[in-house]
Amino acid sequence: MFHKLTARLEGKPIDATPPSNDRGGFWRSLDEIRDAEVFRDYITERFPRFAAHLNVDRREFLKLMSASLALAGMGACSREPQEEIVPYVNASSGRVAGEPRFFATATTMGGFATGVLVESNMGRPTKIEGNPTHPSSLGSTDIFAQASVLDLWDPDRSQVVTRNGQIDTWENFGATLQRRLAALADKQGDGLRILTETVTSPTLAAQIDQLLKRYPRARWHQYDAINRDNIYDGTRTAFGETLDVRYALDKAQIIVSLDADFLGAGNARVRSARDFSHGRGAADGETRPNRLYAAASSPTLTSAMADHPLAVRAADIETAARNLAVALGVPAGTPAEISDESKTWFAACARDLQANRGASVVIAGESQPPYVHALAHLMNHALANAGATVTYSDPVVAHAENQTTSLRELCRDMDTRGVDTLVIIGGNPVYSVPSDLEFKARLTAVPFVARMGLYEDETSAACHWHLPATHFLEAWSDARAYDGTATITQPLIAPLYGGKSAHELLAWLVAGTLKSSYDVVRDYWRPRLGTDFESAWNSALHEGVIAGSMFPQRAVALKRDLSIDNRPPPASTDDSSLELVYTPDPSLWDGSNANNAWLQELPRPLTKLTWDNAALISPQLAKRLSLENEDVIELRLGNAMIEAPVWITPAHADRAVSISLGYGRTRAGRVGNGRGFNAYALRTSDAPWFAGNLQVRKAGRKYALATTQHHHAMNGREVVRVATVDEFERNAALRGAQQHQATRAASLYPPFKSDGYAWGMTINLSTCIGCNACTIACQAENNIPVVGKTEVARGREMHWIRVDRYYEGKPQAPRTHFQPVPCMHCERAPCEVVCPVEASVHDSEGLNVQVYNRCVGTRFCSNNCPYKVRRFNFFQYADQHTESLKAQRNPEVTVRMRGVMEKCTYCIQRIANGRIEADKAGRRIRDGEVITACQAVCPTQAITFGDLNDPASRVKAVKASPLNYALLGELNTQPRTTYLAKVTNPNPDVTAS
Amino acid sequence: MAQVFEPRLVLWLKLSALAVVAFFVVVILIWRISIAPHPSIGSPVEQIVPFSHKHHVSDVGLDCRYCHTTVETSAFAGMPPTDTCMTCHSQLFADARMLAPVRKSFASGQPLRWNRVHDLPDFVYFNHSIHVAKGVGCETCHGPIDRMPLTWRTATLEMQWCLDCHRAPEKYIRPRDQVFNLHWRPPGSQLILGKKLVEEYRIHTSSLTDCSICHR
Amino acid sequence: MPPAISSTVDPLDESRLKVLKGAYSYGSISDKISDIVLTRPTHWGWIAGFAFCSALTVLFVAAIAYLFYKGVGIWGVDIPVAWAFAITNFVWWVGIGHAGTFISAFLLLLRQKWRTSINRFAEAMTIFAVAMAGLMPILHLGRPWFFYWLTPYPDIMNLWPQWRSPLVWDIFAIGTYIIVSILFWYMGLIPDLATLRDRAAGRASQIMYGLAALGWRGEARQWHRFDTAYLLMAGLATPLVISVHSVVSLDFAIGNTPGWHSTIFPPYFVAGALFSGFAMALTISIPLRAIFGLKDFITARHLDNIAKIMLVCGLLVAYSYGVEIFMAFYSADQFEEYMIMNRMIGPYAPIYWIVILFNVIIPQCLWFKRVRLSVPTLFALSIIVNVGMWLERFMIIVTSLHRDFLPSSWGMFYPTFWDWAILLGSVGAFGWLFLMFVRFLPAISISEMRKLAHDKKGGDL
Amino acid sequence: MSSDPLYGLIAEFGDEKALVHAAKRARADGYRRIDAYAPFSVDGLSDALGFRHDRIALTTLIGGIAGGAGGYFLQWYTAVIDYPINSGGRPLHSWPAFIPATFEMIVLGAALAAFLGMLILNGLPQLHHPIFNAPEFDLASRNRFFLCIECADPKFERHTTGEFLTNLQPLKVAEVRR
Repeated sequence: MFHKLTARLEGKPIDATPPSNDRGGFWRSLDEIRDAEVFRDYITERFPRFAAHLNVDRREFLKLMSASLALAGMGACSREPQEEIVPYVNASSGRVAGEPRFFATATTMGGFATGVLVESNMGRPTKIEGNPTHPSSLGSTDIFAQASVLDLWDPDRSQVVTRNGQIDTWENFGATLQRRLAALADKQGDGLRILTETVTSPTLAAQIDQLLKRYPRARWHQYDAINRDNIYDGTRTAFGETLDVRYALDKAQIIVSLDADFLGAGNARVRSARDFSHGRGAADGETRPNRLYAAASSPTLTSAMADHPLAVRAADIETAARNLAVALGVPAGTPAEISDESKTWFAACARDLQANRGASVVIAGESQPPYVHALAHLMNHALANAGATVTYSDPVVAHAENQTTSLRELCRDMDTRGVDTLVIIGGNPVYSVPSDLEFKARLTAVPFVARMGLYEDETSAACHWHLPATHFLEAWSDARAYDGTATITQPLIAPLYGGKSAHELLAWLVAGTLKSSYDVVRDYWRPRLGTDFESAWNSALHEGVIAGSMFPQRAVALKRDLSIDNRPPPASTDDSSLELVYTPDPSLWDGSNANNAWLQELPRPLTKLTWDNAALISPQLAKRLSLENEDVIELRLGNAMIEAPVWITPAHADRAVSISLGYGRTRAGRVGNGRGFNAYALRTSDAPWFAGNLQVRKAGRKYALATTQHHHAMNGREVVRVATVDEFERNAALRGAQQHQATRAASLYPPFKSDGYAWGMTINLSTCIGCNACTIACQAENNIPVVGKTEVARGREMHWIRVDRYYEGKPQAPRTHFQPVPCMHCERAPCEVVCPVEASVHDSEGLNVQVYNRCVGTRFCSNNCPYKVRRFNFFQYADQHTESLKAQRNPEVTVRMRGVMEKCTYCIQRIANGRIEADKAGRRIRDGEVITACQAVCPTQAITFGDLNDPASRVKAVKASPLNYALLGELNTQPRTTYLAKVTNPNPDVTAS
Repeated sequence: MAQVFEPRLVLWLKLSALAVVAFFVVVILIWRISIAPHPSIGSPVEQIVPFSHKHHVSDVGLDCRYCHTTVETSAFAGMPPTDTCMTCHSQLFADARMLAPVRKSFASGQPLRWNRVHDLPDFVYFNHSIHVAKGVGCETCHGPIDRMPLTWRTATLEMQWCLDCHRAPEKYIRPRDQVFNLHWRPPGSQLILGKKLVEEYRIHTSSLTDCSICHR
Repeated sequence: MPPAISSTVDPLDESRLKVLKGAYSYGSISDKISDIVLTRPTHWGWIAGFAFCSALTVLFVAAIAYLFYKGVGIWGVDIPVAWAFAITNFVWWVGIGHAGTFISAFLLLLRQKWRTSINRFAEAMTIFAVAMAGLMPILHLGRPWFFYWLTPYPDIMNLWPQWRSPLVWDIFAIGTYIIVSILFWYMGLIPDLATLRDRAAGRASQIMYGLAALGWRGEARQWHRFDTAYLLMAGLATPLVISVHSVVSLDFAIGNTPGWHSTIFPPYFVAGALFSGFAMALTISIPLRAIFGLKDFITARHLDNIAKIMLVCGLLVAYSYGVEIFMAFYSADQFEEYMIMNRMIGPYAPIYWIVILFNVIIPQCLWFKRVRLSVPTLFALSIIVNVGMWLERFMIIVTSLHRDFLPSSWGMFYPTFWDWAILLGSVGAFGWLFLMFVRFLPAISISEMRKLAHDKKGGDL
Repeated sequence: MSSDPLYGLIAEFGDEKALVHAAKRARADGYRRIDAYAPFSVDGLSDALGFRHDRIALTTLIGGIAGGAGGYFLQWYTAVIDYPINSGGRPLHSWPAFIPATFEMIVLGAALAAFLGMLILNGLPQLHHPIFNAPEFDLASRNRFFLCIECADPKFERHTTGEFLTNLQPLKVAEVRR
């Protein structure tokens, strides 16, 4: 495989690296770049079907109401046009035609890597899976990784070099840069500044170091709008050195989160979710689940999973932390008073922590000030958790300095004319830098600003040069995971739009010569991979990780002169004033995903909003200010003001308004432009995460928001079954019995015998964290179209697996439940009986199949589906015009036409391939051989899928659990998809009081 | 009172009625023919190079798999890359006019573009490898390919055509080692042999007519 | 000559309650009815109505064209409310159709003389209503051009309809219903067409009517076979009409949606069908008798009888409403209970209460003879019931669907312009067809009226 | 048609009683090829002509049976034999679900049989008929009643038959030419 792989990657035209003898190769002529010869050949060779329309088509991406004539849909009886077959020219690529292949690489967010395996269909990257050998993936991924493949094919990506907005060429840029570098060389690079995002790439860091060596007076700044400043400052406060902190959640029995969303955000999201769910486990109901206390201002995935959520203002978390610390005997001065409710919470929390020394953990959130982090470290030391559940290592980020400070300095120097050449690589500072730094205005003062980016965005507009960057699937690079483990990220396709990678640009800056990123990365690792470089390199590519590159644990000691108890308690913000909290957007993050339609349309885990952000407030506050959903309010902070619609959010801290970053983009692309409201306009560098004294005024307008769930209570229906551990242990048997008679109820009809396979699925509600990864993985796997805001607002979203979110209890402090709902594949499927044309029928393996080409669209099946999992193509939703988007699609799945019903198929294409392979080998499909997309992606492995006729299958074992129950089983639909009741582990003391 | 309908008028009416009926019959026939899924059965498909299976299989004696390399492993039988052609044609007929496109492709790296002979709708998923593995001969679907100077289709590829075999595979399947033999004839009764092979190759006839076997 | 039509008379004057007023000879009856078609100049009322209906028909056609071009997405339908206006219209129109068959077939079996003068146009009403109904399920398909896949025919896919689906039953029920209705209607027309043939002045119309009359001679044996066949057809049409709306009701009762899954639906729907059907019969006959001066043929007696039947059907419908509520709570099924409560106080509550007002409360005034004999009141009432019954179907379909089992997937339905266009358009098309009918075919059965006159000579009616 | 230009003699009456009376007389007198024409179905007229059994009912019965049997067979064959498909776990032969369509097919078959039976047995359509040559016959569909004795009748004799008809006091007697 290795030599095939490398051969494939070196042989033109897939090769992302021009041959080094080709001198002029780097600065290709404009024309070459424009109609990307390489790409054209490549496409023509690999997927002829769309070779015909290569002038990449700019028709509107979300143009859903296709203008195709109604009768154009007559697939069944209109004659197919003459189609072509186009073979390879040479077979050296070693690819088996028609068979997908997987390549290991890594996606990065905030600089940190998540290892992935990318599925390539005839050379087209179409789907991303987790890499089991990668520490921060363990085979799972998150929504961002899943969606990143869509960015690759985004027709809005920048495709040409521009100078002051005019199309220009790489040569001209090269020449210009030459001149400047010459000038810079004389003054040792004084005035040369590099601004990048957070960098963990060893190669890139090394390149920049070389640059700084060559130009000693140049400077390198890193900035991410959502960064780890507080974490690093926290360790500096506590230990006097910059450290990365790792949490072994699987070893922790008691987990306390101080506004930390380790499940939904942070540099180890996926891994933390996996570890947390291990502690949650409880598929059997034997092992006692861990207990999670989570204090949060704006509800997060983590606080939603908490046995004891506590909604407090971000500013009050410090007080809370102090109280907790004091209760644990950590000298934290005399904390301010807190509410009685909080008191009991902290008392119980402290008792639990004390009782679980060494098996508990206190985690402070990235948005909390260093002081809170320091407190957390102290508590973890006091509880002997340090070294057990909490470990430390050198910072994974290269030059982990305070990014905000660094940025301030850059701005200061801009004012003092200290900057004359600024190279911005990635990021989007003009959009995302705190408003008080007025980055855009300052930028104009800089004589020469070159910017390399994936999109021609707000920043590009303010720069002299824009250089198209490569997508991570287009170029060689490397990156480190949260624990320092390094991955070589290899390209799967030549740059679609003639982009260059940061490595190539820096190679040029350093040496002034062409060097392909492939060579750059190899040259960096050659001395570092031991004697037998090639095999080490190949195994690194194959495994997706570089063996032994993980950062070792560091023994750390608290600063001796550490004095936190004499720190004055924070000025107790008076109760009348409101607090504004900035949160990363669950889908758009810092805004870099704004043009990704999958993420835009993905319902936010808690609000279930799509296509917009909103000002989230608690029900109590809404009542006091007499606000309703969709009321537009003015948020005024100092003299900055933005407007945003209100969305009432249970479990939100009272007297606080939270709004997510990442919206209000103006140059994101056709998908992201002008959506939502830009919270950066209020954000300031000294209060990057929350600010007091927010003024709110009703604007007297309404702004329509598109949500996918209008009702949040279960109306006393047994939809999500929940029990505390104790309750469960009391009547486990009973529950088991109940549900068995529910699913196996008597029926008038003789059962259909299925001696072959009998596919079934279970979903564990105890471990489902509601992250939506399944939804978007399914979207990527099954060519599910995006319908746009108006259609979502009309209740026409297309997701095959949705995650229902229910609230239970008091609106201000409710319990939150998530329930993923795919097709139940009922054995007595109500949808099938009413279909007049046999489009919805059962197959002999118990699948409820939907035959698109037979469907006439009566929609009777949807009416008759109690679970409402069926989705209808009210219009021609699947984009028939944008060629690059066609290239993204999964060739194994039919692209649905207008007027047909569709729904979850249990990834029947994967089953079919598994069946065929097994049949050819003359054996049965092995358990775990067929993995559905949702199952594969799930960070907590809440989904189990397999053959119920296989006595040894995992799914059969799980279904034997007393927790197993059928949703709406009383309807005797006999679903193949069942749920494991949710088991929570609240502290009896708290629940009692 | 005068007759409203004189005999002549009646006759005329009857004739015109006939004419109307005839007209509609003709129109419907024309319509059916025009939308018939595959009017091109039996008529060779125009190709950039007049490739003759007859020559390469019957005369030269190439095995199907020499060019269609992935037929046993993949859904797609595989089309020979240009260099497969050139292995011979760099020597044989090295400068025949009709091979010009092949040489051009080899030189320029531009692939040859063949017109599809067998084209299934996009919502049908056919897998060569499993059919080969279960003893469906090339000839069974592709006809006497070794006697085709230019290639044409011999099967309608309509759903009922697929079902014909999926409902009763014993009518068609042959021993695995005879799959690529274009002249194989059952030694005795096909049905008896077929039934035996269905057993032997574990062909689950019960599930062969599931919609999900071909549609996804 | 017929006597002058006097409208100002004491409503309780018994003479107005005759089935056939005034002294008519076979000749005068024949002339009076056939002249409407053959010689009488077009009435301004007809022209006005025709212009109006034509406009609506154009809208209908436009709406359908746009629908085929864009897709059903132009309507307000969504998930969970995947059915709305189209199916509501369907059920409504089928229901309206029922009165015609009921009058012409069932009353014939009961030897009800008063049916004679209204059965012809009632049958026409049936045919046109069912035609509108038949269109709706096709329009509401996602891929309407494949509607024929619901019918059994040998195709290259070797596939057949899925016989357990009520929609397939619909195809057979509606198909049979429209065919039988047309046959029944046409059969009755044959002798009248002969009359028109023989009385037509122009050659063209002679030939047209002559062709349609199939050379009917009115020979005794022909009459004998005609009578037998007509009676048998009536015998067949009566159970048919019951079955049709029962099948329509099964479209819902077979489903498991709370509010649909109910055994009372067949009789409930049939009653509702007759209710709206007779209402429509009134809506049509009242202007008809005024415009074409047929008050001697369609007398207060007819209106009175129709009103009485409406009253009975209305009571049956009211009973069904009651049973629905009772069963919901008696079943102790939380979904059923919620469904009823949701209808009464949920987002669509106003519709529920309008339905109760229009279909249950207001029709109670039909107990009073004075109301039954006041033509304007009857007309207004018929309109109210028509609207009420349309809303009832909307209520059953939409308020059941929009909140079914899982609260997470509850939703709302809001009609769009195109929903309304299809509804009003179908009303226009229906009116258009009906106006064409009264213009070119005898709206009252001439031969049966002659028979009526003959019977009248025997004894008073 | 025979060479005889004469089809028969026709007598016109003013009301149905006279016609029925005349028909009885004619039949009593031994005439067999008699046709009586009326603008509506006159009770007893066909009896008077000795016509009792039309076979419409039988036809209808057969049509109904054929429709029903055919309908059920079609459903059973397609669902159980031709392409058995598991739909919602219901048995392939779901007879209760087959009943509605079967019933509709019964009605359809019967109705078609009744209608077509009526037409065919009545010899319709028959656009041209000698009787239409009779003077004032257009009134047969309005308010006049006709009795026609065809010359095909064995007992027909131009003179006596004419007298016989005149004796029935018709409004008038006339010849019907072919």
